[in-house]
Amino acid sequence: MDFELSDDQVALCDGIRDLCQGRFDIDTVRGLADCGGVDRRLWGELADTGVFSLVASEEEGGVGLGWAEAGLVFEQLGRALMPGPLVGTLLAAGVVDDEVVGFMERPSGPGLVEYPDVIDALLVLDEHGVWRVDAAELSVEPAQSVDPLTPVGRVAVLPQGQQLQSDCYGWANRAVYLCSALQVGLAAGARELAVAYAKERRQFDKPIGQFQAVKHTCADMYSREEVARAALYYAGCVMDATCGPGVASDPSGYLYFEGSVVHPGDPLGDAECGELVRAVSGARILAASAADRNGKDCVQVHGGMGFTWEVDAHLYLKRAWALTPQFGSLDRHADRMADSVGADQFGRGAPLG
Amino acid sequence: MDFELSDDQVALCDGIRDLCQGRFDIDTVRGLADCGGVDRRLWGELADTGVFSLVASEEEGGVGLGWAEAGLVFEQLGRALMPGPLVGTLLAAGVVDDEVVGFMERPSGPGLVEYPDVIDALLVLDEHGVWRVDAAELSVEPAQSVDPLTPVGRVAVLPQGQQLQSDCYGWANRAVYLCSALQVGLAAGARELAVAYAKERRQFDKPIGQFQAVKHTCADMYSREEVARAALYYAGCVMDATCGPGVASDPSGYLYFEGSVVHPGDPLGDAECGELVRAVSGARILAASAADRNGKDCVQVHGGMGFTWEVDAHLYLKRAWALTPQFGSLDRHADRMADSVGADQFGRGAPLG
Amino acid sequence: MDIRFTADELAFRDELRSWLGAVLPTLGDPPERDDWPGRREWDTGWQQMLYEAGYAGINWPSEFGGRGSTPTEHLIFLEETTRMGAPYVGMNFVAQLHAGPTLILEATAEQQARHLPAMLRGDEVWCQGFSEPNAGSDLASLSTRAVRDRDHYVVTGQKIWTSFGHVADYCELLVRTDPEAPKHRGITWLICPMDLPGIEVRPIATVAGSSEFCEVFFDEVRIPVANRVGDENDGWRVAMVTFSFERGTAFISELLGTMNQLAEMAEMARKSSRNGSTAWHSAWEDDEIRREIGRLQAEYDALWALTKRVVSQAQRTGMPGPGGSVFKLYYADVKKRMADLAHRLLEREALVLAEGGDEQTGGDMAASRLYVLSLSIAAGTSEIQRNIIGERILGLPKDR
Amino acid sequence: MDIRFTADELAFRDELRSWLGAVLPTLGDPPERDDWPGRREWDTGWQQMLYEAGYAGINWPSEFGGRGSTPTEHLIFLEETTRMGAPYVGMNFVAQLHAGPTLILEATAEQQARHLPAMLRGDEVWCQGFSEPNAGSDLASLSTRAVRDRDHYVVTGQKIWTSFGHVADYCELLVRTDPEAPKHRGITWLICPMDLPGIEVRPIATVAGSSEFCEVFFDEVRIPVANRVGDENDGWRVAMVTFSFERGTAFISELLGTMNQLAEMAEMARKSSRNGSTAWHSAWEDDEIRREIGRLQAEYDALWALTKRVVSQAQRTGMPGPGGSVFKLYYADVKKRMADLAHRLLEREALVLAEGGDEQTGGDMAASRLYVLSLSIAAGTSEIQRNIIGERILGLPKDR
Repeated sequence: MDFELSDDQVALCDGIRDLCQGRFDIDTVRGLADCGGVDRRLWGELADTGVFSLVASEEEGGVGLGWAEAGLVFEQLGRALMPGPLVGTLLAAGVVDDEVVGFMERPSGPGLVEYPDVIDALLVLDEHGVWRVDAAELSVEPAQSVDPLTPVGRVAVLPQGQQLQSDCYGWANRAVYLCSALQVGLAAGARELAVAYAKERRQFDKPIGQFQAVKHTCADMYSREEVARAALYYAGCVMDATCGPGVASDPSGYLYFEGSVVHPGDPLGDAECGELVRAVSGARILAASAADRNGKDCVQVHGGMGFTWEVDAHLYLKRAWALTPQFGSLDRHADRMADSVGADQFGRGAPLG
Repeated sequence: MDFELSDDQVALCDGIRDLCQGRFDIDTVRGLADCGGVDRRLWGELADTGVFSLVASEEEGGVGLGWAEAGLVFEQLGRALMPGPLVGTLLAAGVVDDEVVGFMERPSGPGLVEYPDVIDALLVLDEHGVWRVDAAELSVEPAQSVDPLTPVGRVAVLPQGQQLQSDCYGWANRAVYLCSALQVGLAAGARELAVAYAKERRQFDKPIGQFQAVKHTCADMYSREEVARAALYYAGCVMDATCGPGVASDPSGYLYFEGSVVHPGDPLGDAECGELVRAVSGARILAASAADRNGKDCVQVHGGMGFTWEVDAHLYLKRAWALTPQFGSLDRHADRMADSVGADQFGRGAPLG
Repeated sequence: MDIRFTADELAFRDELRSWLGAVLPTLGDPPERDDWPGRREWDTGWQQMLYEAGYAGINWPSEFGGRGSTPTEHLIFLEETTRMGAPYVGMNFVAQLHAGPTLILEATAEQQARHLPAMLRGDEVWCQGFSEPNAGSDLASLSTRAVRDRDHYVVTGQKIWTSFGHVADYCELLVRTDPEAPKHRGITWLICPMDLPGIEVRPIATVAGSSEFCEVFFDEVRIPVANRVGDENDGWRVAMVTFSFERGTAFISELLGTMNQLAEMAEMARKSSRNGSTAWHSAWEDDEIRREIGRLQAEYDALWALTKRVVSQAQRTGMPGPGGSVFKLYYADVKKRMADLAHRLLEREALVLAEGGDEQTGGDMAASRLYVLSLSIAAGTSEIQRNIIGERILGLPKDR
Repeated sequence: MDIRFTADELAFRDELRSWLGAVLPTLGDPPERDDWPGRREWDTGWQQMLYEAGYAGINWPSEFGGRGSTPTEHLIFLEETTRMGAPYVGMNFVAQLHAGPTLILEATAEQQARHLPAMLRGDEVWCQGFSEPNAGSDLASLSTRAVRDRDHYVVTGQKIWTSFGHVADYCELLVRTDPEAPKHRGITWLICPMDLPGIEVRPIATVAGSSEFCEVFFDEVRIPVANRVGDENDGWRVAMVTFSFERGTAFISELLGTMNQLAEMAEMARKSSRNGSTAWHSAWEDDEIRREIGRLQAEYDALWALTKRVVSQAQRTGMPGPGGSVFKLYYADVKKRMADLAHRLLEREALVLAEGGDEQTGGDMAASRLYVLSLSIAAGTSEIQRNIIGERILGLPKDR
């Protein structure tokens, strides 16, 4: 066991962080609100670094790294408040040729499409698999998003599209995992912003971070972030052990579709299979909660300034809110976790002992 | 409207507080653990002050005061950690002649009887009314209570007893109300103890109450207590307006029995009737939560000393726990509150406008 | 202890109800959120109607043109106007509830005669110039300088969080007149006309994208000494004196609006359907959602009872009880829980802000989730409220 | 980043498992909670068995008789012993995890030779004399005096929270040797035999009615200077040096025991029945209860992952990552939620303490609700943990 980042992984994180700081500073990111969330040239630069082709195999034109690495990269993207349909574009790499790809669950009625003005294609997940809808086929009504960096539009009826895959569970798990990674990054970014302000802002002739009310809030933010990060990295490792590059089958198991069960005939056995679901749902719950609560605490630590558009605190919180209801509500994930609880569930007391 | 204590009510509170300080100081109260929770002589003194006959009419040998006053008195008794079957003994005044009277819901199977060694009679509530079981009829197995001042015993089968009343809703409401009053008192007592310690205990050359971590905990304790107290007093007023002394009928409404509905034919109308249930269930939820959380915070503010038997902090918390599961779980009360929510529920936006 | 209204109170209520019933239908549609001239007309028009009907200055003494009502009547007024959907006090807030009461207690007869009747009629909109970028929780450290130049103060500095600063006629302005004195001792309270040269007002965009708050910049603004209320360097006391007008009524409209939102949310939950663990069902059948609605109702009922206690204490003693800080602290927490619940109920729909929805008084639950963030910040953060409760009510030692 | 065990680690695990499988069935029943001689025999007997099988001092260097295992092997050891229900470290705790490591790093060869082998064999039970009634969170303000009298220190004062003080052979004792020095500079670390004249031990009853904690009173107790570990007045550093033995393993048994409790609670919920809003059903069908179980599992899984991260960091760098304070702070909160849930599930039955139930490692959920109160207090309160995280990890300024 070595559950610490490898040197390559550290270098990968540093590289993405430097990229974000250099090319996607906060002013650039905020500016993307004016072009539907994606600027083609910048998006191309991002794609060129390999962030979307990270997991696709080298034969598919990808980098052939693992899900753990994808999580690390998406954590950094979340921390940098990077907008755009990141999850869909990564999952679509090697599957479709489009450059900017949305991904969503098929709604039972009218639905909300994110980044409607900039996507080339929309992948849609339902219990029969994954479908590609050409963006030109979408008839989108404008709507005002709570998050300026997650523009949305309404579609009355989502076209059926063209079927790409019949597997849905694996796609759902991976999307949940990547959303969690973005949210761990959001939790971290919000915490960093709050701590920096707590050191700099003075009231009553002291930095406000000297007051326990603020200091302890920051400590709680850090704790949530670290615990969620551990859950995320764990999920990444489990994904790589069960369905990463080089692992033959895709035993992603059941996640949130009705009546679905653990994938039969999985070479790793039901235990690891259920464990993947549990790891991913667990990471989801903690990451969403950390991003939401750290976003709120970041606003609160900033006091009145936290309630202004100018300070970035609200952007972390709004992005957290935009991500949370995607790919199964937190209530559904809690239900799935509950189903996994039991002394004999995995034949042992703790996962992947 | 004058929702502030009257001079008589203030005098009543002061009188009970003085009585508790004089005759039921904490050493005396702790000593009652050795005699099953009730010392007959002291109990007699308590009864002589009229705390149990407060609401019974003067014809019944009572004092003829209202439920608001009963709440104030029970709040003081809770604050003083007074043990004994207080709720049953008050409700039984004028109905049975026994001096020490337990009161409980009829369990569906084996049950726990409180103060088994000292009660004369046990009143039992079920959907058919209220029944008197003579203590001599009870076959009690000893059990170790978490609260030294709430001794319990197990009964395999509770005798049917003799029917006293066919009304159950009114009795249940009143018991819930009185438990809430005791818990508001517990919340207050725990807060007072914590604040006193925070002023006196020094670490890092300061009273610990100067640290925001402790100060803000105390502030939250006070807030919970005040909000719960407001809910309690409100419930007392609603009870007096709808089923207090001099109010002809007893429109106590439904509380937690299946299929029960608002008492028909009530002269005050369904609105006030539902309102009583809502006021009582609301007070119950807030009082139980304030007592539990203030008890825990009181332990925490005391640090290591809070974890000792010697410091009284645990006694507030344990008493809160003993009272909470009585007469409908908090989940049931929350359900009842939920049922009452709706713009047209009372024909107006807010209760008793 | 009686929560029932007296016969007089019921009579006041019934008269008010029938007046509201008659005039509210004549009002037409309220203006859009960002239509500032329209909002000014709407808010001050309502103030004028109140004035003509005798409800203006409900808590002002009658010798200053107010109605001189009791705290309970004030509560009834707020309850009935909210319940019946009357316009909110809006941009009359500072004049009615802060600057007006201050002038009543501290101003000269001349100052009173000039401003109080105009405030009551809705002819003057006031704003507040107290907070500064570096003086928020620590308000007394404010640094906007006023230098005496014969019969004028020359004011230079910056204020922030000035609601409606861009439409106001006057500002109640706190300035530092003695930088050498201890921080509470060198402050002066001035009436500042907002059309003086050297004043620049810039709206602040909030997280909700609205702009009712402003920054106000003062560059050598010359304010006549005759506009000073109270003595020079006694402005801190003057600013605080308004609290004696406080009777626990500050959050009544807000709370009742919130209770209505909860009722709407319950309706929505009853009608909605969710993909539960075993089948689709209404959100109401979800034990967690339904009970949280019930628990929130318990909290709001209790806060409403607390309000009535504080108002009753104000009625008895002339001063509200200590419930004010408790209310604000507790309410911010509970309302955040409600906003979270709304998001949970709305699921992905929570991403969309309703067109023209009002984030404060219902109608737009998604926007409300942004608005609630301000509840633990504005008018004294929750951290400051906890200090106040800990120190002033519980007697714990100060740490600053 | 790989959470899978290596072949060597799996081999270690399998060997341990087969040894545990062989010896655990031979152990018989554990003693009652208050049977102190029985508990000493049980705990030290288990230590002796570990010693004979080569598992004693698992994290001690081999030159001092330890096994010199890696942090991951230590984790595996704790995981397997907990899972298979082996005895807990119990009263060997101080010798194995605190005093022993301190002697290894700071003691003379003579002191080491006298105590370390005995500790490993289970022949010596140690206790800790650090906290005092007025030195809890502020430990460095301790005031138990030691006055030098030729080749002895004469010690007078009082210690508290000394676990197993009434059965221990030795105490690692912090005393003040220089009352004039700054508080961290006048402290000395002594080996104190517990049978010296002038020592009085009084058990402290906890809220659970148990008595593993003691107060220890010192009345002119003469401790040989030869028992001093490290230099005079350098005891604070000596006491802190043990932290370099810390590898993030402190809560592994506790956490795994808790996960088992949660699984039992889930079983109980599945089998129970409750009077719900519309009908009797199992508590498992209650959305709120079921999901809270699921959420708790998510938290515990994450804490287990965090533990593995901290252990891996310790393995890489020799020092655990900053996760230790985070774990303790977070775990205390989550476990309290679980205790509340247990009470909710048990309803009135939560009033009854099970006969002989063990409040720490499951079996008695009612008693567990008392035990969890100590999690945010013992070994550094949650308030102190938040200070540590805020100041040492996040770099916020100190307030003391």
